Amino acid sequence: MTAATAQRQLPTVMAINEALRQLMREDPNVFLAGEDVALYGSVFGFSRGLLDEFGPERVVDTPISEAALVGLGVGAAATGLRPIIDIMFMDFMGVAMDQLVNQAAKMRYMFGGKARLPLTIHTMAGAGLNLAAQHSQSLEAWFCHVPGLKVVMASGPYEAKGLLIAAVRDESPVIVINHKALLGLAGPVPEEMYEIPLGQAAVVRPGTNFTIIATGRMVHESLAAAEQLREHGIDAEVIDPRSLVPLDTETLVASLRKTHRALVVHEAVRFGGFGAEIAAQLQEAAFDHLDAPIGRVGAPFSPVPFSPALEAHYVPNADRIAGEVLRLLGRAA
Amino acid sequence: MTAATAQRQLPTVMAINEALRQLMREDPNVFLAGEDVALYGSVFGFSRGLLDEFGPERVVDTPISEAALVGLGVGAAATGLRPIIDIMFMDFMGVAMDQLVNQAAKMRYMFGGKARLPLTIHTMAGAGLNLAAQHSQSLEAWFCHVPGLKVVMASGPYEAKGLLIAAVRDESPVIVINHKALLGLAGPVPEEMYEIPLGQAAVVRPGTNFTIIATGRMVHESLAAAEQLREHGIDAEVIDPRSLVPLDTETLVASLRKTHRALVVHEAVRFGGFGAEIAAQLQEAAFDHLDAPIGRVGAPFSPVPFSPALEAHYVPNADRIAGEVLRLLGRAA
Amino acid sequence: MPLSAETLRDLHRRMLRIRLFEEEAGRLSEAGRIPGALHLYVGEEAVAAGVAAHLGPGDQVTSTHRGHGHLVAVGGDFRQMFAELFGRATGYCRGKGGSMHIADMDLGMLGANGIVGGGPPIAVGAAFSNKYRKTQNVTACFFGDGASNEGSFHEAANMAGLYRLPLIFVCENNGFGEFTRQDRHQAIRDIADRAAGYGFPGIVVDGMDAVAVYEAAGEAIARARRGEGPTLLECKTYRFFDHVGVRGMGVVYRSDDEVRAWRERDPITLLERRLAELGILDEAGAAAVREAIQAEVREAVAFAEASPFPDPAALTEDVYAS
Amino acid sequence: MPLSAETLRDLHRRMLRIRLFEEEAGRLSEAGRIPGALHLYVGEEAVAAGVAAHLGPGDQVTSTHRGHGHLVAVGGDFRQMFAELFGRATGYCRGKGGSMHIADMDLGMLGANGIVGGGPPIAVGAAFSNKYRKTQNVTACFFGDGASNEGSFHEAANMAGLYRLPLIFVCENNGFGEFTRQDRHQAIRDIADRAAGYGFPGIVVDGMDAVAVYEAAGEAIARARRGEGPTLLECKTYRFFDHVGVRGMGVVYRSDDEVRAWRERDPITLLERRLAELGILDEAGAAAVREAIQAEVREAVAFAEASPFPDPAALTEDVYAS
Ligand SMILES: Cc1ncc(C[n+]2csc(CCOP(=O)(O)OP(=O)(O)O)c2C)c(N)n1
Ligand SMILES: Cc1ncc(C[n+]2csc(CCOP(=O)(O)OP(=O)(O)O)c2C)c(N)n1
Ligand SMILES: [Mg+2]
Ligand SMILES: [Mg+2]
Repeated sequence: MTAATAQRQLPTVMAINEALRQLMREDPNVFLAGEDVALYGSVFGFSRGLLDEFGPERVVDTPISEAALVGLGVGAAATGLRPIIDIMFMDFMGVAMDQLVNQAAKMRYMFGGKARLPLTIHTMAGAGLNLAAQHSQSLEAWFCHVPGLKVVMASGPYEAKGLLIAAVRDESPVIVINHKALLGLAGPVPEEMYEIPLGQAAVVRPGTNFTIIATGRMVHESLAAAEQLREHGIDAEVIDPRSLVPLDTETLVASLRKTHRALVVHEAVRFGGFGAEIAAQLQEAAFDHLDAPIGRVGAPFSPVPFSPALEAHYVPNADRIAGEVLRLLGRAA
Repeated sequence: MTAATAQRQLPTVMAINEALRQLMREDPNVFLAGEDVALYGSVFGFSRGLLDEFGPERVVDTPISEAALVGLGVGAAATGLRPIIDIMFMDFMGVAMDQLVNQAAKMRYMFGGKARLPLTIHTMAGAGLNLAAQHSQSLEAWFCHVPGLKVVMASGPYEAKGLLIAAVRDESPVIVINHKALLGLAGPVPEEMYEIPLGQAAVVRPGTNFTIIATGRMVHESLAAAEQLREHGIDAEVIDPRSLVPLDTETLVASLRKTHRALVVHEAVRFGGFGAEIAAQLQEAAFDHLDAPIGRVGAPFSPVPFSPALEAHYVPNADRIAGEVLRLLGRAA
Repeated sequence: MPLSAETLRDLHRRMLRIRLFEEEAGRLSEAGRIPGALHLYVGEEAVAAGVAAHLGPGDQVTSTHRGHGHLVAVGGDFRQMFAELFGRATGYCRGKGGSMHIADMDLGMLGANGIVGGGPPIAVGAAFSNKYRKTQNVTACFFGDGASNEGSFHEAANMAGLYRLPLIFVCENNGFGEFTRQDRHQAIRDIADRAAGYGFPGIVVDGMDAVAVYEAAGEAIARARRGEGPTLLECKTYRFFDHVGVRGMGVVYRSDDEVRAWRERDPITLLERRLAELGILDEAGAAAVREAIQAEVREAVAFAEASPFPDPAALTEDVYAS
Repeated sequence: MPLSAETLRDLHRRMLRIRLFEEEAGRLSEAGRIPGALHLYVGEEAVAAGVAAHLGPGDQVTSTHRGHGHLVAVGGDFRQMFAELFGRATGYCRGKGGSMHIADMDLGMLGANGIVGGGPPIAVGAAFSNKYRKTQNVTACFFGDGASNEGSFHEAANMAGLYRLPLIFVCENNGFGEFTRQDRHQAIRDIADRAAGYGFPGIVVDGMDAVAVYEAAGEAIARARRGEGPTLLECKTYRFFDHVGVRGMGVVYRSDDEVRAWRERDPITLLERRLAELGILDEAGAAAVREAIQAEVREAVAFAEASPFPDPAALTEDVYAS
C-alpha cells in the first residue's frame, strides 16, 4: 500500500465493486452471476455499473435457483472459465450446499487432481440489521470443515478488495464472505489491484499482553474492546485471520507465545463455531505458554432474533469482549 | 437393562428396526418416510417388515426429493404428527439443508415458541466401505452448530435403539446418526422400549489416568486403543457422549478432573470438527487440571478417498488413537 | 352461480383489511418506526382474499416473505401483527420473528418465510398430515413467480401430485422476482403450464379479479377436499410498491407507465365498482367499512407502540420445546 | 435419411464396448475383486451410444452414479477405467474416485456422480461456458427418471431454457429410481412432458432402439449447436441387472417376467438383427467385433490388477490446485 493511494477512502461496497471491475477487465474468462447482480447491480449495490461496462454475457442475472447457480459456477470453472457466483445472503447456502460441498469442493480430489475449479462464491453474512433468523447468519464453520474449499472473511474495504482479488485468481473454490453491516464502512483502499494472500493473518493492532483473534465485523468490536482494556492497563493485540482456510496458525501462535492469553471472537454461534477450531489448535500448539484457557466469544445458542431489543444482546460487542478478557485475566469486569 | 433381556443379542440394523416398530405401535402419529424405506425396507434393511405391519400410509416411500422429504417432516410435525424422516446417506443432507436448518431448526424460535416440531431425521454416516467421497462423510459438526437441532450418534445396537426412541419421543427436531459400518455389529439390546436420555454421556470403559472421548464407530477403535494402552500401564477411560447436542459436558469434565488428560476422537474431518468444540470447552472448564493439551484425532483434511489402500489410512483407528495418547503423555509410540 | 352478497362483502372486507394494514405498515417503515425489511402485498390482495375465503378451522396456509397479506386474509389479529412488526413482546412471535416470519399456528398460518421456496415442502407436510389424520382439511401454498424456479417447488409439486394431497399451489405471479422480470427468469409465460409435469391441473386466473380468484380457488379447494389431489392456480397480479418497502432505491426496473396501468386495475377498486353496480355496497357503505378497519389499524398500532420490548432473558428461550 | 453402414457399425461397437466392459465389471464385483458399489448400465447401452455418437472434441457429458456406460460411450480408456474400479494408482482418478466418480476431463466426461441430480447444474455450467466461449460445443446431461424429481434438475432445466443453452437433457427412464417404480415416484408417464414447463421441446424415444436414439439425439444436438437451446430427450429403457451390482438382495420389486420381456428387446440384439438384415454385419462379423473388445477387456483387467495401489502419501494430495 503506497502512501499516495492509501489516502483514498472507499466504502466496502465500492471496494468490492472496484475489485470486480478490475478482475473482469483483467481476464475475459471472469464473469459474475447471481440474482439481481446485473440490471439492479445487486441488492447490496456492489455490482452497480458492471452490466453497462461488461454486458449481459459477463454480468448475468439468474433465476432464483441457487443450486443451479452454484452448479453454473462449477461447470463453467471445470471447463475453463473463472466464475464469480454471488449467493445474496449466506443463509441461502442451505439450498446450494450439495453443489458446493459434494461437487465443487470434491471434484478435483475425486478426479485424482485432473479437474481445476477456479471458482469464487461471494456471499453476505452477519446480523445487526434486524433481518431475523434467515437473513443474519454466519455459517462459515460449515465451509471450513469441508476439505477442498477455501474460506475468507473480510473485515473492511481493504480486505474486501484484496481478498476478492486473491480468491478469483486462486485455482480452487474460494468462499468470500462479506458482512452486510460493513458495506458502508469506509477506509483506505489502493486503486491498483492487490491481493491479500490466502492464509495470511493481519496483526491489526499490535499489543503485548493479550491476544484477541477476531473475524469480520468482530475485528472492529475487538479494536474497541482493546481501547477499553487500555484503561485497565492491558495492551491487547488484535489479529484478523482474514483467511480461515487456509489458516495462518503460525501468526496466531506467535502472538500467543508472546501474550500467554488469547480470546477468539466471532459473530457466529459460539457452540460449534470456527472459534472452537482456533481454540483447540492454540491450546495444543502453545500449551506450555498459556496462563489462562483460550476464551471464546460468539453468539448464544439460539437463532438470530428479529427484535432490535434482542438482537442487540445477541451480537457480540466490545463490552462483552472486554469483559471476557478481564474474566480470563481473573479480574472482575 | 435387566439381566434377562441383556442376554439377547441384536445387530444394530435390527435394533433400529425394533425401535421403529415399537415406536409406531406406541403412537399412531408416528410414521416413517424416506427413499425405499417401505417396499424395499431401506437399502440398509432397517425398515424391513414395517410396511407389512403398518401399511403404506405409515411407511412411506418417497420420490428422490430430499428437500421435500424433510419439508414433509416439518409440515407434518408442525401439524401434530411425529414423523421419522430417513435421509439415506448423511452426504445427501446437502440438498436438504435449508429445510433442516432454516425451517425445522428455527421455526419454533421464529414463531416465539408457538410451534412444536417433534421431528426425527434418521441418517447414516461414516466411511470404511469404499463408497468414496459422496457416500462416506460424517457431517455432524454442521448440525451441532445450528441452534434448534439436537444431534445424537449411536455407537452400537443398544445406543441405536435407545437414542432413536428418545429422539422420536422428544418434542424438538433431533438428528439421529447411525454408522453404516456398525449395522452388522451385534450386542445386547433389551426387548422393551427404553430411552437413552438426550444429553447423557456413557462411560463405556472406566479408567483412571487418561480420558478418551469418542463418537460413533470411534468408540470401538478407542476401546481397542485402551487395550493397547494397558500394556503401557495406561488405564484409559473411554466416554461416548452419545448426544452431541445437548452435550453432557459435566461427565466429560468430571473425567478430565480425574485423569488430567484427554483426547477427543471422531471419524469426521479433524479440522473444524465437533472435537474442536469439545476440546475448546474442556480446556476452558478444566484448565487448572490439565497436564497436557486436549488432543484430537479425526480424519485428515481431504475428501474420503475410494481406494481401500487410501481409505484405510483415512479413517482413524486404534493404532492412531493409542499413538496420539502416548504422544500426549510424552512417550514415543 | 353468482356469488352471494355476503361472500362479496366478505371478499371486499378481507382485501381492504390487507390494504389498510399494509399501507400503514409501509408508512411506519418509511418513517423508520418499523425495523428490518418489509415486503408489502399491496396490489395482490385479491389473491390472498379469494383463496382464504374458502379456508376454515384446521386448514393451513404456507406463506412467503410477503406474508402479511396471507395472515390478514385468514383472520390475523392486527394487534399482534403490528406488535410483531415493531419487535414487541406482545407480537405474534414475541418479537422474535418480525415481518418475514410472522405466523399464527392457531389459524393454521404456518409462517411467512424468508427463504424463497421455503414454503412448498412444508405445505406438502401439512397436507400429508391432513390426509394422514383423515381430516377434510386442505393446505394452501402461496408462492411467487420467482419461487417457481426453486428446486423445492418442483419437489413439493411432484410429491403432492404423487400422493394426491389436499393442497393447492397458489402462484402469485406478479411478473417479477425481486427486480427481474418474468421473461428474464423463465422461458415460459404461464407457470400453470408446469402443473402438467406433476400430473395435476394448472389454471390461470386474473389475480386482480377477486371473484375470479374466489371461484377458481373454490373449485380447486373442493377438488382437494374430495381427495382428488392438488391444483396449481396461477394468479396474474402485480405489486404496487417496491420489492422491499414502499419506494425503491432509484434503480429503474419497471416503468411508471406499467405501474400506472396495473394500478388502474386495482383489485379493490374493481371489486368496489362491481359491488356498487350490484347495489351491494355504495360509496358511503365502502367508506364506512374503510373507516372501521382504519380505526382498528390505529388502535392496533397504538397497542403495539405501547407494548414492551421483549426481555433480554427471552433471547435464548423458545429454541427447544419441552 | 437412412444411417450409413459406418454409423451403424459405430453404434454397435460403442454399445458392445459398454456391454462387455460392464459384464466383466459385474463379474469382478460379484467375485469381490472390485470394492465399493457398482451401478451397471447393462440394458441401457443404446442411450449412451446413440447420444455419444454425435459428440466430439470440446463437447461435454455429465453423468450419473451409473457412469461407466457414458464414459465408455465417449471413448473412455478401459485400462484406466478398470484400474479406477480396482482403486489403483493408474486409474482415471488415481484410485480416489472409483466407480461413482469416474471421469475423463480430456474427453469432456465431467464425472460420474454419486449425488442423484448432481449433474444437471454442472451441465448448465458447461453449456454456459460453451456459449460464453463462443464455441459450437454442446453438453449432454444424462439423468434418470428418479433424478427428474430432484430440485436440481428443475433449476437446471429452467436456467438452460432461459439462456437457450447448447445442452441436451437425456433422461434414461429405466422405470425405477432404485427399487421404486416410476408410477410410485411421480404422477406422470412421460418425463418429456416436463420440458414444456421450461420452454423447450421434450421428446420420447424408444431407448432400446439405438437408431431411434441416434436420430432423435442428432436433431436435438444440431438444434443446440445452432443456438436454439435445449431439448429434453426421454429414452424409455430398462436396466437388466440390479440397482447396485448384478444380483439383488432378494427383495422383489419387479417380476422375472418383466425383466425377461425387456431382455427380449436387448438393444444390442435388436441392432445386430438390423445390421444382419441390412447385410452390414453378419454373425461372424459381430463375433469378431465382440472378440476384439473382449480381448481389450481382458488386457485392461490384467493391467489394472497388475497396477500398484496409490501411495498413502497421495491421501492428502489433489485437494487444492496450485
Ligand atoms: C433462497 C432464497 N433466495 C433468494 C432470496 C432473496 N429474495 C427474497 S424475495 C425474492 C424474490 C422472490 O420473487 P417471487 O417468488 O416472485 O416473490 P415476490 O417477491 O415477487 O412476491 C428474492 C430473490 C431469498 N429470500 N431466498
Ligand atoms: C441426492 C441423492 N439421493 C439419493 C441417492 C441414493 N440413490 C442412488 S441411485 C438412486 C436412484 C436413482 O434413480 P434414477 O435417477 O432413476 O437412476 P437409475 O439408478 O435408475 O439409473 C438413489 C435414490 C443419492 N445417491 N443421491
Ligand atoms: Mg414475483
Ligand atoms: Mg431410473
